[in-house]
Amino acid sequence: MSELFINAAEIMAVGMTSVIAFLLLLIFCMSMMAKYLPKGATHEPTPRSARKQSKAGNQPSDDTVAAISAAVHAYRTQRKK
Amino acid sequence: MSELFINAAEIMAVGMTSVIAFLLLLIFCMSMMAKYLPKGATHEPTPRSARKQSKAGNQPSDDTVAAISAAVHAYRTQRKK
Amino acid sequence: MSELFINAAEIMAVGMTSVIAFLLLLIFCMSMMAKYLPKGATHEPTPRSARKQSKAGNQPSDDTVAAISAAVHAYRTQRKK
Amino acid sequence: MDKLTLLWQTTGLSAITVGQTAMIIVGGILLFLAIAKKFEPLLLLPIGFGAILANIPLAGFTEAGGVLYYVYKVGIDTGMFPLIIFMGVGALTDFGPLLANPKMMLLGGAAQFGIFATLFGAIALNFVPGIEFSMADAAAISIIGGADGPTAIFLASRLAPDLLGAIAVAAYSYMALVPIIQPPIMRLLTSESERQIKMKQLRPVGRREKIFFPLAVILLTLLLLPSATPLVGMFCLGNLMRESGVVERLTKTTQNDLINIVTIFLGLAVGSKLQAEQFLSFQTLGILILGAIAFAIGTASGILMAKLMGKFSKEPINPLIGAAGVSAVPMAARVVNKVGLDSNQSNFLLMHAMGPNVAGVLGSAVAAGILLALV
Amino acid sequence: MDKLTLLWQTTGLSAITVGQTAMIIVGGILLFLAIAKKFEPLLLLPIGFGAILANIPLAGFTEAGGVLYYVYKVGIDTGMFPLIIFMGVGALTDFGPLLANPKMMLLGGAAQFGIFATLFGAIALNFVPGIEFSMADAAAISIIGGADGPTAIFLASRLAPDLLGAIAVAAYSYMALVPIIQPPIMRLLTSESERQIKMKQLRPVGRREKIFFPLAVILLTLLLLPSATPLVGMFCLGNLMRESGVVERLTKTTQNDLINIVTIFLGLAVGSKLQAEQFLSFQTLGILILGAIAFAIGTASGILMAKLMGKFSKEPINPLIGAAGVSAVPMAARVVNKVGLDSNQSNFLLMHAMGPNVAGVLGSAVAAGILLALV
Amino acid sequence: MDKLTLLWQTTGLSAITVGQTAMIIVGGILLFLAIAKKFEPLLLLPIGFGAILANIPLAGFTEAGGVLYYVYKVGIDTGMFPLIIFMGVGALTDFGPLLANPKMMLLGGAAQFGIFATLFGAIALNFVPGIEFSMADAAAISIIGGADGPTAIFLASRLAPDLLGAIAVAAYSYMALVPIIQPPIMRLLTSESERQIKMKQLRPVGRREKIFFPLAVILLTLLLLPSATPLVGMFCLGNLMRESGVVERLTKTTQNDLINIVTIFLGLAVGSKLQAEQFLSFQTLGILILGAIAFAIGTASGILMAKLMGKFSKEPINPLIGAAGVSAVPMAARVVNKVGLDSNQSNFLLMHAMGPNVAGVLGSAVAAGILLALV
Ligand code: NA
Ligand code: NA
Ligand code: NA
Repeated sequence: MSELFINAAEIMAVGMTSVIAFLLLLIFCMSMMAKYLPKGATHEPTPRSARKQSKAGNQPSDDTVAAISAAVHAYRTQRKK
Repeated sequence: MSELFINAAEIMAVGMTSVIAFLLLLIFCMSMMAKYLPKGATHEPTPRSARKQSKAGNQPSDDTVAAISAAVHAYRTQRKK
Repeated sequence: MSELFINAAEIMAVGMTSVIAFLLLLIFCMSMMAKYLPKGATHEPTPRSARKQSKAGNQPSDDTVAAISAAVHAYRTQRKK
Repeated sequence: MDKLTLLWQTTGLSAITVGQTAMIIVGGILLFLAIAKKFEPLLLLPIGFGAILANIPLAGFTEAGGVLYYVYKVGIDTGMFPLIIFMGVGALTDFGPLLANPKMMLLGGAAQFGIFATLFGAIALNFVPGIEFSMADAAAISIIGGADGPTAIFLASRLAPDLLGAIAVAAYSYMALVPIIQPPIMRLLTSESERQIKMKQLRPVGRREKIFFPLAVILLTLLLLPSATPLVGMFCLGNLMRESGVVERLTKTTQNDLINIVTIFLGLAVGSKLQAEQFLSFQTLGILILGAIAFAIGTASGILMAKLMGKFSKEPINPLIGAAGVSAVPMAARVVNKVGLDSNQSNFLLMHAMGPNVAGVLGSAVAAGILLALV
Repeated sequence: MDKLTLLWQTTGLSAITVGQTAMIIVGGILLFLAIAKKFEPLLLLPIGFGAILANIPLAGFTEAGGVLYYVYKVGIDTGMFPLIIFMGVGALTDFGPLLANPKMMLLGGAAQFGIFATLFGAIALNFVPGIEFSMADAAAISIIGGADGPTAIFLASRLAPDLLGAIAVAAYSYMALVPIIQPPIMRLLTSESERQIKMKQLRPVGRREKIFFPLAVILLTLLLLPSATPLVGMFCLGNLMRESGVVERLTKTTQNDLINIVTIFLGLAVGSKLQAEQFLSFQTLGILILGAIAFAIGTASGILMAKLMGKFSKEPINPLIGAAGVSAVPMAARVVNKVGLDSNQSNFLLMHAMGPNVAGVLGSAVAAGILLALV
Repeated sequence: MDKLTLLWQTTGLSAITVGQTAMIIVGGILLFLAIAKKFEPLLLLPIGFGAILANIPLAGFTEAGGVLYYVYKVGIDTGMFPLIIFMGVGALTDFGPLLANPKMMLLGGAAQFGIFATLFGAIALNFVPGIEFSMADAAAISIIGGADGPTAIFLASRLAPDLLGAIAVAAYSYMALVPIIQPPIMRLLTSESERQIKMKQLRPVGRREKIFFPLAVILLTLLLLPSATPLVGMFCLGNLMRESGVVERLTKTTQNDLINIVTIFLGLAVGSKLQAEQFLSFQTLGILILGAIAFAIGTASGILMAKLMGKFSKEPINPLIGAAGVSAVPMAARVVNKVGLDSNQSNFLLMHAMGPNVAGVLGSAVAAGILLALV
């Protein structure tokens, strides 16, 4: 029982240290990457799907825009007559 | 053989009675629900997907509406000039 | 070893002949089909989905069109007042 | 020469049996019905194609290690495929019209008499020499009268796997034939004036009632008829996802891609049961005949119940809507609407028929549970 | 009379136990939380419904041959379902805010102290008579402090399958309760002026960094902590698919239909573990209490680490963002934002909190790997 | 100190072998090709990632109970994954251009000579000391010349599972390299004036022909070559669903989510076969060389057949389109179009090349069936 207790303390110590050590290493890698990776454009991947899901009302889809321009154009033409 | 026959008749009687009894109970539950459930708005769930699938032409989607208003607004503004 | 070798040559001969023979039969079937199948309209299946995926800007979807006409109509009505 | 003989022996031509040829033709007929006649194509196309694959000589589709073997083992032996489809059907079903008029539930119950009468009939057929149906066989066959594909497949996979192919084919075929089978029965049992009866418009149903309904159904079922809970439970889960409104992404997937994927493989697996030894028998003929009878009795008892209820009801009830109690959603309700319009151009019965129609789905799932418990 | 007795014995009413009744009520409560309170409905709705199904008497959902039995065997026993969900989460996660400020990773690490402290606490609880947690039990319970559903389910399925139901329910419930649990702790440990600290805007992050990040993570993990690679690996695969930009159709399916399908069945399988014998015990109470403690300690250690880092950092760090280190993406980050706004109407911490938030997901996957290696 | 040693022994660093390191680098190279070079990324990304996971020391991904173990067992051992993909490919294939000009089928046949010549070559290589291919190995390798991923994976899983990883990688790599491998061969075997030949516009093809085509293919296959029916059958099912027009929702799911889900796991399962012991061998080198030869011979024989057919045909035939007979849809057809445009700016061969291109898919499935029957 008290062995289990000591064991738990040990895991707590070793575990927490490992997590932090691991993440520190990862931070180091990330800093290296930020420094040495050739900078491409800060291009956003935004897959189409994601874009569609976002409810950003001001970003109507391509074919909506096409439809609109067609409609407005048609309407304008019609009014001219 | 004729035992099977009697058995079948029994299942027919018991089965049909059970179905009707079960459904009567369900009708009772439904009536109770209709009576005692606090009435919320008779709001239709219509998930977005369902709405999209239905060909109800008079229910354009939210971002179509947004696009339209933007287009019409833009057009109107432009004409004023 | 040299038996394996002969075996391989055999498979090569038989296999290639079979492929060609099979496809010749299929060509025969296709010619028969082209000749004797009653000609329906050369209707393209184009499932809805495929149509939607294609980025054909000039084919806005049905409810976009409906939305547009509604919007333009509404706008026109409003201007008349 | 020896080699050529060996080569010949690898061809299908050398090995195909008369039975396999016949079953491949049956598969072709199912494809024809699905494609040219649009008979329940979502199921009959994969079933027909599966029947062809299952009867290819030397290819071993249905033997251990074959594609159809795995699909059947994973999807039907376990019962998962019909249950997943049933969840999808639940997610697609709107119980609004039924909740607006709960009494319609009785029509969905009465129509199940087709099932139980046919069970009796199937056993009675045993007096005919050459036919020998066990009680389990008879129960599996009679469920065709429930006019519900996944229920029929689920019950057959439990009670009579050997008959599954014929039962599923009969069930889907008769469901597709609803517009042909039902109208004569409807006209026979109703008078012109009855068919013209207009019904009161349905009240709107609140969201809470719709959410509590699947919960009430599963609770009643688990208390009274636990053997029906696999079917009813999955159905209620689908319906609860739909009506709760909080898991829209799950509902959408259930209604679309999940049900589609499972439908393809369910069809193939059912087709794999269309093998000569099992299908080309007197039994299949018996199944087809009994299925038609089950359907007809179900339709009739629905109509008669509607007439009976009309006698005691304050509100007028058009007896035609009883025919929709067999389920076959939404085909049966559409047929009711059409027959109604034939008698009265301004009488739209569609929404009134949807109540008994969805009740029929529940009714046959409950009947299947009873059969599982009693047989 | 005899027949009626037999019939009665087929009903659920005759066979239901008090435990089953209680668990069906628990299932109902979970449904209530999911639907009415919108507590993580995507998981709690199927879990709640699964709990009801699993406790239906005579229906055998969780016995060999039952639906939930198969779903559990296929999805949880193998570990596949939580891993597929984790792949989907990876495909939905944007590491941009973390890459813009890598130090935030430490906050996602510090918050895992909740896990290890609770492990210790669970073992300490063994001094209380009547409670007896093995080290594996304690580890599985403590992972609730990781505030990550799939990680908790995966670890519990490896270390303590009997506790899986309670652990998963606790994990998802506390994740839903983040807006209630965290703010008091946040206010307790920070001063008004600390909460008003504005942070520097994040730099934009290049596409290359985003692609290399999942690769760097999997490489470090495989070199140092191979036991974490199932979770971390599937997560990185999802994230690499997302950021590579060359497999959009796979990414889209992973983010949507695949994750949705698996979520439904994962929920049902978890629900199948909510059985009376296992759930209605002193242990469950212990799990609920320890889970809450784990959560609170995680939140606190995240905040304290943020305060510590603020002391040594040139750039100002608002200690509130430390609370997001527990993960519970994106709820915890939103709570940070809200608490921040309460103190300063023009201080938007959302993006700054997203860094520790996604770091927390990685952090708890790493912690799970360590537990798997050491326990 | 003792504890630290134990801790060290749980790291990957302590256990990783040279072979695993090399294979992780191979996985990285595949990811590079997929992401930076866009080489068939839909497959090579999951394959590359799978290769990394499979070679993680101590993690047991490919051992009983590991994720990749299950995925391989369920998807490849059974043959299901490549067959489902093939169904999806069928649902995506339009046979219109082939039906408009059935003779093009011969080009898709001739290009399969690459397969059979390589089979012979692989056995001939056995004269080289150190290489020892069985007939099954040789057959599995030669199918690379078919330029069709699922066919190659299916055949390799039946005949030489140990070589599956290398074969799949070679197949997809060469398919991605079509724009580099084929043009020199095309230029070598054709004169400038031949490349400028304009072909007659294709006639439109009726819907009925398109529906009957998959049926005719499966009937011929089952009669003559039943061993090809798993591949050809699933392909025809997909194509029939597409062309029948009555099961659009199934077709859409097959073309999208179903094929996407399976692709991810197929890639991972293939990657799991990229293990040091099997991949880092002389054999892999042999596979890569033989694969390239198979590809080149296939291309050449397609072109030569086209030249031969041109001699006997009333209508002019541009010999370039023979190169598309290897399949690699639609890449090979696009390459034909490009090389054609280089010689004549107004000669668009794309649609003419699609005929041999889709014929090549059928041709290699048929060849695979023959190999299964004869080897
Ligand atoms: Na029914
Ligand atoms: Na966490
Ligand atoms: Na090919």
